[in-house]
Amino acid sequence: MSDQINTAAQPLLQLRQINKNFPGVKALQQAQLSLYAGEVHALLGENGAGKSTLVKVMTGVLQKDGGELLLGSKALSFATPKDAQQVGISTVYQEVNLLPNLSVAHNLFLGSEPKRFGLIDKKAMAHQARQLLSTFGLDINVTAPLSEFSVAVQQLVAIARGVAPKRGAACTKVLVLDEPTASLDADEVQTLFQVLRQLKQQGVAIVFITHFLDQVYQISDRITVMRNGCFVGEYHTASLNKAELIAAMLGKELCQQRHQTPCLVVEQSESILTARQLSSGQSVQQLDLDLPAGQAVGLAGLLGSGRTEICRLLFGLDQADGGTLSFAGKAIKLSNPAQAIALGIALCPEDRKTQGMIAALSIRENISLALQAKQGWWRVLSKKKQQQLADFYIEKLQIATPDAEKPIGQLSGGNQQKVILARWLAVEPQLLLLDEPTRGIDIGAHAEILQLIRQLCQQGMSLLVTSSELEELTAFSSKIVVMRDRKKVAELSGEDLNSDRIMAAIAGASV
Amino acid sequence: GFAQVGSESGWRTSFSESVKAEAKKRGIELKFSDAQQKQENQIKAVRSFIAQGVDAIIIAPVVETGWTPVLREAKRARIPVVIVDRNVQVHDESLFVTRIASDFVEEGRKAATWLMSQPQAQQQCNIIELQGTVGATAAIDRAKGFNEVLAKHPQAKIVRSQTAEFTRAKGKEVMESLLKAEQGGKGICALWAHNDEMALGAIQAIKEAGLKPGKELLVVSVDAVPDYFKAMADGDANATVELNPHLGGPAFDVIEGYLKGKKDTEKLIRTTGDLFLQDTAAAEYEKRRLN
Amino acid sequence: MTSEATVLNSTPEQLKAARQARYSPGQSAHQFSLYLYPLLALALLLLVNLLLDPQFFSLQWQDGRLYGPLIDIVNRSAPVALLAIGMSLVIATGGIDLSVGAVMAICGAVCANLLLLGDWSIPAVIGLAVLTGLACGLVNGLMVSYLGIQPIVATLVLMVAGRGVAQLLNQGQIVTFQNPDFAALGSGSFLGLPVPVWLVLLALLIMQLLLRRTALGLFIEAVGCNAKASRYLGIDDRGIKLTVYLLAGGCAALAGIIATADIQGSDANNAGLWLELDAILAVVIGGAALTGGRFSLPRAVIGVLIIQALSTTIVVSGLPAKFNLLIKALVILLVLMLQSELFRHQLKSLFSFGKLRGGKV
Amino acid sequence: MSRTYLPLWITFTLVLLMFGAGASQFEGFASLRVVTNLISDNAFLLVTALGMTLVILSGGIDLSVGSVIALSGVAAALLIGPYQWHPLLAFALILPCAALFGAGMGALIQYYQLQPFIVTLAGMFLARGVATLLSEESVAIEHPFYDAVAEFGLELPDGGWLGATSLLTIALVLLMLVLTHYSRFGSYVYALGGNSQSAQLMGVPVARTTILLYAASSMLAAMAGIIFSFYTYSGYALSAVGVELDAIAAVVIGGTLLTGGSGFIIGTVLGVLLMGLIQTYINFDGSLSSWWSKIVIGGLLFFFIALQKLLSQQWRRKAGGQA
Ligand SMILES: Nc1ncnc2c1ncn2[C@@H]1O[C@H](COP(=O)(O)OP(=O)(O)OP(=O)(O)O)[C@@H](O)[C@H]1O
Ligand SMILES: Nc1ncnc2c1ncn2[C@@H]1O[C@H](COP(=O)(O)OP(=O)(O)OP(=O)(O)O)[C@@H](O)[C@H]1O
Ligand SMILES: [Mg+2]
Ligand SMILES: [Mg+2]
Repeated sequence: MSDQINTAAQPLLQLRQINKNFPGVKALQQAQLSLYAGEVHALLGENGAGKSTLVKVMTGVLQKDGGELLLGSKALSFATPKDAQQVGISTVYQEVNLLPNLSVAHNLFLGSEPKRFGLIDKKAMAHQARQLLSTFGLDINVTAPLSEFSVAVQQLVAIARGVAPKRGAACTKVLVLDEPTASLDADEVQTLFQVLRQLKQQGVAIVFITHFLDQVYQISDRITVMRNGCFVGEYHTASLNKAELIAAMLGKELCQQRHQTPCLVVEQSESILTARQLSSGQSVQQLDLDLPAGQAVGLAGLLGSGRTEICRLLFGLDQADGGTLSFAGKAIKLSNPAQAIALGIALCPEDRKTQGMIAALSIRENISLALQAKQGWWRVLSKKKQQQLADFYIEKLQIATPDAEKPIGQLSGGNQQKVILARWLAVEPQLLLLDEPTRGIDIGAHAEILQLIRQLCQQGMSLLVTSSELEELTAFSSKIVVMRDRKKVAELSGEDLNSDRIMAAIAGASV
Repeated sequence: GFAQVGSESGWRTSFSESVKAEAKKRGIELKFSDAQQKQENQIKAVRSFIAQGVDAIIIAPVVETGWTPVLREAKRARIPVVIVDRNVQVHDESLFVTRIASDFVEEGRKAATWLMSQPQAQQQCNIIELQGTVGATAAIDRAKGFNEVLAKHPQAKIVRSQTAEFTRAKGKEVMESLLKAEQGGKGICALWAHNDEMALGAIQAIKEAGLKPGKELLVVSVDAVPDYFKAMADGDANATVELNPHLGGPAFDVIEGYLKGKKDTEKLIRTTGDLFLQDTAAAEYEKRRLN
Repeated sequence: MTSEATVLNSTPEQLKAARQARYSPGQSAHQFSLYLYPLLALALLLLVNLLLDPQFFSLQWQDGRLYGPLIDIVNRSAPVALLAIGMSLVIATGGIDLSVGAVMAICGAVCANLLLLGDWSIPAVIGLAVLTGLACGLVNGLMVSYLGIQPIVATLVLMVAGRGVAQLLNQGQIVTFQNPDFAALGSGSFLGLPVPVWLVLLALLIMQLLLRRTALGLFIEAVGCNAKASRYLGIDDRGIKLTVYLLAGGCAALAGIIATADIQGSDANNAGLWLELDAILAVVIGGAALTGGRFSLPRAVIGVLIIQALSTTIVVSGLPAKFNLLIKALVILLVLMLQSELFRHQLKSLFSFGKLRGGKV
Repeated sequence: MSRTYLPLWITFTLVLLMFGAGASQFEGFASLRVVTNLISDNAFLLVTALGMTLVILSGGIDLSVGSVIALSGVAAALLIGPYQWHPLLAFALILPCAALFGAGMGALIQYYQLQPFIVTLAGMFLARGVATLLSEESVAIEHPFYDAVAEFGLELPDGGWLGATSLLTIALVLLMLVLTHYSRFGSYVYALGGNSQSAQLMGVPVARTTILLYAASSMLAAMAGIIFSFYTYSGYALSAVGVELDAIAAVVIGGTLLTGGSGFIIGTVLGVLLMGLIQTYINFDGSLSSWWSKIVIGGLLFFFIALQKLLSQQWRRKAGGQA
């Protein structure tokens, strides 16, 4: 693999001795990165290591405080992202940074719309959009506003925009992907890799950030590891094994604890929540579901299979229009989240940016808010109590922050996710619905979270966990419900509980 | 159709009411429109009167300028127009039947003349002026008239002049500050306010500053609203120039005459009210309160 | 081509040390500068006044109360300060309330008419006026939170219609009354300070307790910052929105009472006219974002003081009235710019550049 | 019926409803004259609202428009009157100056990260302050050019008359329609309203767009001021007070979201027509006292907004059920 890259040649893009400070944080200290044409370069590190910041410095979103950026042998500096795009650096940022109010097609081509007589040709634009998306196996209504689609679809659209040919700019030389696969399924990931390989052939240098090490080994040629804002090392993928890589990232070895026993399996434990023939408009159809008390149940399925919808329904965000639902032995009807929370049901939503974070508030406030809301506005959690909660979870989940007063909006993506998760763990509900809880969380914290989930189960909490990562699901679930096309197609438990069986059930439709 | 300015003051409301009452008395069907102090609304109103085909239009204009196009339109539709209260500036006098206008400049003159005739004003006399809304015709013209007379009396001088936007609350607030800026009002001989409301507010401020309005400090203004008569009767204020709100009668007279064929009305009928002083105030207050 | 900068396996102590070297805690909250610049602007304005009138800072004891230009500024700020307190909350939820001026007028009209009827005790009159204000707030709140109408139009409706209602109550006249007890609410004094000032302090205290000693303030900020996420948290975002408009209505009622008591009459057309803009301005000068989120009542009150000090300065300055708006515009821009970090930076570099040159010469 | 255009159709229906109500009650209401009056009476408001739509679409707001109308009117009147300029020359000076003024506000908003509401509020004070400085008194305009323009127009049956200013307004509407919905600048405006940070990351020239946007709004307001001067043959520093609120209300009634990113030019046109109709209705009625007319205006406004809201919710629910 490694001899594909002509290491003697000059790097296409080089970042040297980059420094970047935020108030209270030295985000980058002497960070560096060199990119060659035609390689996939994985940029790895813990949450808060500074990966996204490096990317932002490289693409003109942030201005560096020190160091230099060389394109070929020319020192450059970009004042705006547009400048970077002009010289052929195309970027997909970590959070989906698109415009929810515009149509999918418009999002894809904003700034380089096809024109006729000097005016935007909407028909041609829609046509081109459909073509572009079909390379990603996506067949959606491109004239609908982007906000109507799930995070995963939005993520795909963002990627498609990243690889789309740009008008009026140099052709793409560098493609930067900041955690593009965080909310994608195995299938989409493969399609994405297909596209990346094609681009690589064309000589595009690709920066690829992820927390999935398997994907690193699948696609990347070289790896740069960062820790605490510093450069740790640059390696050929082929010559670095997984344990070494983890050690480089965390600065220590991680004792592998995966594939332990799931939550203590009390066979025939009573079910805390029972749904019978539950439906809601088009989104969930005739669902029968039993969630046993004190156990974790996994929810698997492809993109758009209706997993998120089930969670929304059980949390009172959508109203059921048929069927029955009972919780802790009593029949219930939910019409808003507050009711669900009062009963002891909590949902950690999938889209942290719009449904989770309260960006301007501090970590402390974000963590204690749900508990506070449950208690009611007049019984205030003392600041000391809030502080304790925050400190506990900052320590426990290794949230990278100077202190608990930092606004959550200024954290790195993975750390934001940890805060949101901490918020719901702090409530200690009877039933916790987690929709993609580990999106963008690094492997160190990942292990910690699985541990925590297991602990909670032991204390009697029930969980329903949605995840696109099957390994993770099998790690703690006592039962896995498989969804396809908004219907439950299988329920696996005991012996059947392994990735292969789940895959088979998910794929069932095409067989 | 009657296009009124709005209802920004008690005076204005009495004016509207008197026109309505007059119309009722004469059995005229009156379309009333309130422009909320905006000329554009007034023009719209006049144009919709034209569209409805009313027999005559009375306009109490917000400002003097800007009436040419719409008056032309009325003329084209052969609807006679009478301008009341404020003046209008148009080149072509045939656009309207007549103007029944108050003369703001004259009001200012009257107020000043009275003030200058007072014994206190014979020596050095420092005056505080509370202006109306910046840019309002009434404010500009009253100040003009007042200053005209003042120019002939070198011993008198306006030392402070600030707008209080024709309102009582502002009158009080501005007066409060001005008095402090003038060493607590020492050496001020008179207050000249562009309307009674401001004067009434200012009177309160003067009292709170520990001075005696009407005695240590003469108060003169324009409008003659009932509350001001009360203040005069109590000795807190000295004089006001009446602004006659009963313009409805003459306007209907002209219109009725015009519709009967009398086309040679004078183009300008001036109405300036009288100056009222403390002596008649109590009686006037009783009379006006009942109205 | 493989290079390594740091040792792979480090001890936990080393790891911790590396982290600590990167983070310096305590920097996240800089409350200090949030207060610094509004206060600085206020101080500057007062200084200008002192230059215009050397006796500006003088205070006298007269008729059992303090008396002087400074007291005037504080006293005159009272109605807008009350409005700004309510407006802060509304703005914190990302809304805006244009109707507060009209609500002032309505409540003033209610007071004046009740007093004219005679047989109403002062507390009853105040109580009814406040109820009226709350009712107006309720109307706004229902429109915004339950009908989902955009705040600016929802409150515009009451801004237009409310003044009509007030005039209807007064039949277009200025209703005056003689009631020294009620008038004392506007122009009386207590322990040396004007009653309106006490009212504002009281309102500020109660609100501050209500908002900061309970979680209400936090909920308001959460809703303003991200209403959807708040709903997912179990916060009743509609209820919160309704509450802030109610509170704003109540504050406007108090402001209306003060304004009415002050001139011993209710002027339906002019009471509170355009004061909503002053209140919004004050809240923003106090550093709040109109998109919602963090709020601070004390800072909003400082904003009000700045605006009032400015109007006093204009009156005292003796410049012709036609310059008023121009001066106001320029000062506001300056105050706003002072709060912009970039501008401060530019000022600083300009200053140091001057110093550098001065050093060379 | 497509869901994106639903609010437009509902507003359109409401406009027809209002017109129907007027026509059934008052004689002379259902005439072409009333319709053309509606356009010419509200021409300046409409032109202002067009600029306002652009600004609101971007997530901003422009409170200075009313004052800019007054300022440009006064400036035009002074240049044409005392200074004896030809009107066209005067306009050629005023429009770029207004654009510069708007660009200044845009630059403050963009570079110093100040809030549009406040910057434009200061702009409002500033423009009116300058206008009063130029002339406290209203200045009449007398010029053959004005008379010539007043004569120019389209004669329609039934007393209808589309004057030069109405035609200009219609042309401006069409221009803005194309600019907003079919030009790259228009997409950038929507992008800013959607999420300015994302827009920045997607390579939208945020600074340039913001500045252009406010420049356009001020320039349109100045244009409205000129139209207003044709309407009144004068310039007056106190004219057009509160027009900014009317314009905002019209834009919002037209279905544009104040948070930005969603709305249509046609919606604004309908919003202006609806507000104009309410006023015409009240003028035709003519029996309301000052205060009752305010209450009725507020009430009708509320009625229509609430109806619009309920209808679109109802529709959406039904559509959701069927899909
Ligand atoms: N706008 C900001 N203001 C203050 N601090 C910031 C800001 N953006 C990032 N930081 C800080 O800089 C550090 C690096 O963040 P960065 O987003 O680069 O991490 P990351 O490596 O991308 O992590 P993740 O894997 O979680 O995405 C973090 O400690 C974060 O809190
Ligand atoms: N491949 C797709 N094609 C068309 N629409 C899709 C697709 N994927 C998702 N959607 C849209 O996204 C909506 C959300 O689906 P939902 O979030 O329930 O799926 P999910 O099973 O949670 O999957 P994920 O969270 O991985 O997106 C669906 O209602 C659908 O309209
Ligand atoms: Mg990141
Ligand atoms: Mg999902």
